[in-house]
Amino acid sequence: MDLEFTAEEKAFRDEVRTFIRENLPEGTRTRMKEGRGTSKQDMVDWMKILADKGWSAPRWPKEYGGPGWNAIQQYIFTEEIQLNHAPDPQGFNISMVGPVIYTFGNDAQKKKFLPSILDCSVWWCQGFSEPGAGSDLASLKTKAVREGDEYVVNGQKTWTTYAQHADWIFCLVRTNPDAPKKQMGISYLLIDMKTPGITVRPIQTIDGGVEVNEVFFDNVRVPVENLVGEENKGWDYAKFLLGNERIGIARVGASKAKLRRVKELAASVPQGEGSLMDDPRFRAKVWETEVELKALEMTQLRVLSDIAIRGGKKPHPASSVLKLKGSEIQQSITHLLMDVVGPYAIPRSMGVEGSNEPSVGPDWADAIAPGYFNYRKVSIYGGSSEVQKGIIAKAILGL
Amino acid sequence: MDLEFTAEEKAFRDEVRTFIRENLPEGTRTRMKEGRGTSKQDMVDWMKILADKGWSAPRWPKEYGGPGWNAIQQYIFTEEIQLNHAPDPQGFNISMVGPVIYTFGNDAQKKKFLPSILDCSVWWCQGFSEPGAGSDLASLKTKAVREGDEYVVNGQKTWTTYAQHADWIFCLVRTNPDAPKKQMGISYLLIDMKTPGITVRPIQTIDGGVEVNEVFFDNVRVPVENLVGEENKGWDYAKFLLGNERIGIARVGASKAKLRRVKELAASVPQGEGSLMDDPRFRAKVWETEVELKALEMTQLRVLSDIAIRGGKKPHPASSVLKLKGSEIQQSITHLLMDVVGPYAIPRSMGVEGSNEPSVGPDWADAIAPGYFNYRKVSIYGGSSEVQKGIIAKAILGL
Amino acid sequence: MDFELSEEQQLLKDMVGRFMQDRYDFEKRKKYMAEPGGFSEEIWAAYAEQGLLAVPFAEEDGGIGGGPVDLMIVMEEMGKALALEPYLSTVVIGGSILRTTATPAQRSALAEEIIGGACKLAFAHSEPKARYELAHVETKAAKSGDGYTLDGAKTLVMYGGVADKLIVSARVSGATTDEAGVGLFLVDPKADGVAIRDYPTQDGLRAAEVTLTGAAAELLGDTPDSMAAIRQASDEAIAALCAEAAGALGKSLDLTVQYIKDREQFGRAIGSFQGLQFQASEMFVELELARSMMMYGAMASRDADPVERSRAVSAAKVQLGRSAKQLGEKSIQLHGGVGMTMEYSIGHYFKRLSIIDRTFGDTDHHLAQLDAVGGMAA
Amino acid sequence: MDFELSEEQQLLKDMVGRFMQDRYDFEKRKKYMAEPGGFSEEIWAAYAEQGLLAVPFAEEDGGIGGGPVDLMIVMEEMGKALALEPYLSTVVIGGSILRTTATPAQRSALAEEIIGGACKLAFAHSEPKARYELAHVETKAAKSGDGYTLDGAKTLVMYGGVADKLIVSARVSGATTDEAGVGLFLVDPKADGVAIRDYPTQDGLRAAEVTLTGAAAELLGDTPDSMAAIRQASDEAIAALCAEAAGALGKSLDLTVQYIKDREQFGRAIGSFQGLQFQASEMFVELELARSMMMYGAMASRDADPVERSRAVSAAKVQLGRSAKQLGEKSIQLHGGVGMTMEYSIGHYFKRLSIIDRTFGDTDHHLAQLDAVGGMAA
Repeated sequence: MDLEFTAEEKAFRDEVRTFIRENLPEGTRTRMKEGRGTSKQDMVDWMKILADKGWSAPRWPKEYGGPGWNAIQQYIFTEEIQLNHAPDPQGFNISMVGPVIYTFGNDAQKKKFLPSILDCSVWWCQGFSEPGAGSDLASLKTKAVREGDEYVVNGQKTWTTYAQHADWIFCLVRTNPDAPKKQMGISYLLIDMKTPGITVRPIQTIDGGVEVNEVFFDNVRVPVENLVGEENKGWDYAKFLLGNERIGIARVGASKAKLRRVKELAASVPQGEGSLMDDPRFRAKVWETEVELKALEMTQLRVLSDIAIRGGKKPHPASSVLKLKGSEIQQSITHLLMDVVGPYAIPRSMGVEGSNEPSVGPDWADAIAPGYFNYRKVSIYGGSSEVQKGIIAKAILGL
Repeated sequence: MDLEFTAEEKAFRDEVRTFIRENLPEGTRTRMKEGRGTSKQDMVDWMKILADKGWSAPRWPKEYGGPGWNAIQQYIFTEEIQLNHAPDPQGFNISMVGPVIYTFGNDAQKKKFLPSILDCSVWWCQGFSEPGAGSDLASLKTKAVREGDEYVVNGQKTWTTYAQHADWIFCLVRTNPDAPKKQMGISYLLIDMKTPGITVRPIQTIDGGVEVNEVFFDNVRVPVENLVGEENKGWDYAKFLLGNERIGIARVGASKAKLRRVKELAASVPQGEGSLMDDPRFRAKVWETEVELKALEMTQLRVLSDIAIRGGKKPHPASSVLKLKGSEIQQSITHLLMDVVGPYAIPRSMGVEGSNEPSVGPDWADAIAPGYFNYRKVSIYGGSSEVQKGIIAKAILGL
Repeated sequence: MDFELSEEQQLLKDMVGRFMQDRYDFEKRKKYMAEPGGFSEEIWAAYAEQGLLAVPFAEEDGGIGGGPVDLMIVMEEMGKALALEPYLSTVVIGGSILRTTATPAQRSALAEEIIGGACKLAFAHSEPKARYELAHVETKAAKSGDGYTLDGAKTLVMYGGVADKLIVSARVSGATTDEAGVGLFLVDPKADGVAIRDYPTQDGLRAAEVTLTGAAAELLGDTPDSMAAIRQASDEAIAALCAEAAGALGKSLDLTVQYIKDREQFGRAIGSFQGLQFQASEMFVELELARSMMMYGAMASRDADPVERSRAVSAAKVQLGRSAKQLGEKSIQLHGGVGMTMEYSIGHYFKRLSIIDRTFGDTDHHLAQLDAVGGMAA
Repeated sequence: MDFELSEEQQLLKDMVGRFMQDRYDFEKRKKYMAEPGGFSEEIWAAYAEQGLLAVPFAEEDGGIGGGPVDLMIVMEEMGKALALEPYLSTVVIGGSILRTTATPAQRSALAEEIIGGACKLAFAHSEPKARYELAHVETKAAKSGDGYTLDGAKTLVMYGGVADKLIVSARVSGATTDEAGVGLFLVDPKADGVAIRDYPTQDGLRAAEVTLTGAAAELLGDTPDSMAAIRQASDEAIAALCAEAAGALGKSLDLTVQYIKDREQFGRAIGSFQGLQFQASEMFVELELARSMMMYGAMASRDADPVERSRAVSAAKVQLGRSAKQLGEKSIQLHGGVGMTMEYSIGHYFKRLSIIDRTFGDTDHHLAQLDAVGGMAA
């Protein structure tokens, strides 16, 4: 057992850190640090920078344009990205559709899609969730009926993150409504968002922004060559994806960066004779969160070490903790930030259309409350905390 | 709406307070204050003192020897008892069997039992729970078969508090095993503990003491005149009992007294240059608990006010909060005491047989850890917190 | 000891409840929010008609002489509907300051206007560096002829952009956080030297930054020494906010319970899962504790002893803050994705609750206030 | 970065695990507890035979040169069985102090005796007024011929009543809480001037009060200036206690899960109720976080930088304290009534966990330690 990274791993970390610091555009860095989110352009620019370096897809094998890193390198990269306020590589392209195409797609699909996925010159979004399905993803109703060389797609997707930015969407659609189990009869289709019959309706979220959308399909005609793998096997491909994201889900690096910011900002907020950081009760809350975050980090490293050695074939039991506890910690930190900002949580200037007035209160203040509201989602999306607890109870504890 | 008690109520409170302070034996007071529990003799002596005053059964009507107090007077009495470190009147006699006998018993039973119940010259215990039943009380298996003028009782009870002190036991027994529902076919029997065939086995609890016992019945012959009310109607009488104890269950007065003690002791524990009470983080924990306790007290008063005005026919929804939150607060306070006592939680001198050595650490220290262990029970016994949450979900929220 | 509403109070509660139900559903509220001032002038006029604007004012001033419990009743019902109007600043805070500070002449003149719906007030007290410290007043008042002129900056003035009159605190003497030397002044928002920047708040209400540059002002009362009145007004405002929060919490629980009853997943109502039931039960516990402390805070908010009054009000604010966090966060969680959207009402409740927690001192601030007076001293 | 056990470590773990399983079930443990010293001399001899007493000692002294991870492995397995023997004081603390403080001659002589099972040590350091402050040493050491004599009182000396040798801290100079001037001494518990009061502890272990009145003592090492060594030993002890706690937590979860699988109520296993499943899942989360911090604490417990070492060890103790409270309290709750009895093993785990939390500093103390060094400085 050894907590230290090897000399090579440290050198790699320094290389990544230096690259990020030297290449991440300053505007993007500031927006990330202040929790303001990034524009489409921020992401596309950053993906281009990473892709030029060959780093836009940290987990991809070399043959498809990835850097061919091992698990520890992937981890170090992710950690440095988050610690240095850089955006994670565009997830729908890099973590979701790319791996499905290079694993289950045919050569034509690989050739056609992978390059523009890698540098994000084509932006992908995910069409899995449907209204009313919630955690029961497999109950999806969007239909694709084969007519000659085309599928005709009808139905509705929801919670589609950044559909408003997307050029293409990867969808789960029902191709066999009579299959004996609902998980069967689902196919995995790639659809050009410019195809006639697709409508995107933005959903405003409680933070005041628009991250998610409804996507409607009204007789949308999709060439059969856009089917990935076999018809009716789409659920397997989706499941492969769902298991694909375990380590990053804890978002330890991002939480570290944010906790650092809590301390920095608290030291700038006057209270009594000194600052909020002089308040021992406030500090105790910060230290408690830091200890929990360290415990989460160590848990993440245990899982990583297991993957590095055993290849992650069988998920480490502790990996089920990562999402659940990671969400909790991320949310606690947004609440700590609310405690820091105090009354200046109240004004809403960020995201108010047409407003170019200065922020009420300190510059950084206007992103705090939206951040607190927005982060309620982390225990809901991607397998809610209730779903995670159910998985632990059943799959690990055998209850 | 008015928070203040009326002048008469205040005068009553002063009368009760003065009486307790002048009449509670000092040894009993100290043992109660230090959380050491009381001996049988402590309780019997105190019940005699209360009975002589006519106050041993605060909720009983005058005709059966109670003081005939209204709901507010009952509440004030209970609060003062707890605030002044006096034992609550012996519950099995006063809150449990007595009301059942005067409500459902016949005249002979009333005449025979009530006087010695009132002054605790006969000590009663409760035979309801059975091994394996847990929250499912009605699944009890102890059988009573009628043979002539006697019932022959066979079976086992458990969690019988102070069975080792008891002269009599009131029991739920199954008299009709073929009843269509398990709640039917249960009878309510009064049994002399000296009857041949009864064995008491003490159960040591994790605090090191013995509060509870198993009671075994092996062909125990009970005269039919000891049946209360009708055969097979015992469940109704038991249910009447269970609803009989709502206000006191929150134990606000006892928690107030204990929180006061937390502050007093913390001020006596040196830390750094001053005492533990100089630690702002510790103080914040105390204030948070005080606020919660105040909220519980106000909830209790809301329920009391409702009972005082509407007679408590329909339970006030907030009453379901009292047990659940009351348990939580009692337990938090025992944990605060653990924080106060620190390393002197470790030695075990209390309850070690034959030990008359002085306590290791401060005098008061040896009762703290046992108190923390012992109070785990308050969220288990008398309707566990899980049962309480289920009741709220179903009966109040309609889920 | 009595926690029952009087007959009049029960009538008031029924009346306000019915009014809000009829006139203030979620869809209507969206429209009111889009009006120029960020609330409904029509509803304000209706409040006046229903007598709601008269609640705390003395009968001799044309009011109905209601006490803090009456205001609690109104605020709780308004909390259930997430009412937008400047009732807190005009009626609760305005009512308190008129009672404690104004001269009889000022009081009866202003009360008449307020009660009739013609005058909305804003309380311009907080300053940019004050955080939650009430005595932090840098704005200066200087005598000028019969009146005063004011110089300084006020922040987070609720509905400062729509008020007909501002009540402004300013210092005639003493250092920035001294108790003595702070007066309360009436300022016409349209007067020279008054600059107002109006903006929306996170919960869909409105606030304003107010800058005063030699602005003409009329002293309220006879002496510019009103910190005690400001503390009293703040305590009444907190008690009222607690009631508003309790109303919003009650509605949040109702919405959540209804949602999990209706919503099906894996072929059954998700409310039939025990794991969710337990969470709903925990929400209920938080709600009842919050309601209890709402009553406690209201009953204590006019206590003659300022230490006991503030102690009780701080305790109420701590409990409401705690309940708002626990219940509010669970209400979103149990709604799942739809709880994250502006299209469902639950998120609006959650946001209002989060902002109430930051208004007139957050939970940590009020714990510190309790600490300063030795806790609940129970 | 590597969280895997080496092959030798895996063998050690399997060996200790098997040994404890064979020789240390709940019924046997009760018998060991009833033996005169409160533990099993036979088991102690078997530890010696298995080489467990040799783990941290250098090969040149007859040990096996194990590091903190090896001790972690042993302590975790002992925690699963709630082992009673004075392994912590003799092997972990003794091993640390011999390494850091003893002269080579003292080290090899004592190591040999310890490894062979002939010498059990107790660490007589805490004093009645010290609470958790390590530098609070009032006991005085005075030079006397070749050796020293000690005067003072030590409290809560784990297994002080059965130790063959006491390691006693005493001050040769300086004020009560000075870092400088504290030496470590070997004292024969049977020597004149040593009074020992032996007593049971809440978790079924043993401790003692030790009073020294002109008791003869041998200085460990060459200079009586060992606060750094005491801090090092304390950090190693804490890391080992964290491992013991993690073992006890793991077993507590196993017992609880098994109990709710087996226990039926209302006609079904109570473990099939989602409300209980969620609680069990939360226990699992606490366990995994605890295990992670156990490893972190162990790996850092020999860090050369004392500030970084203590920071990590305090963080581990905070996490273990938190997990012990959360998981421990739930384990009793889910067992219901039987969890309250001495007849079921779960209560014994809960008590041991509660006492570990109070040993070498409780959660609040270690949060304060973190505060003193500016948190985790992440």
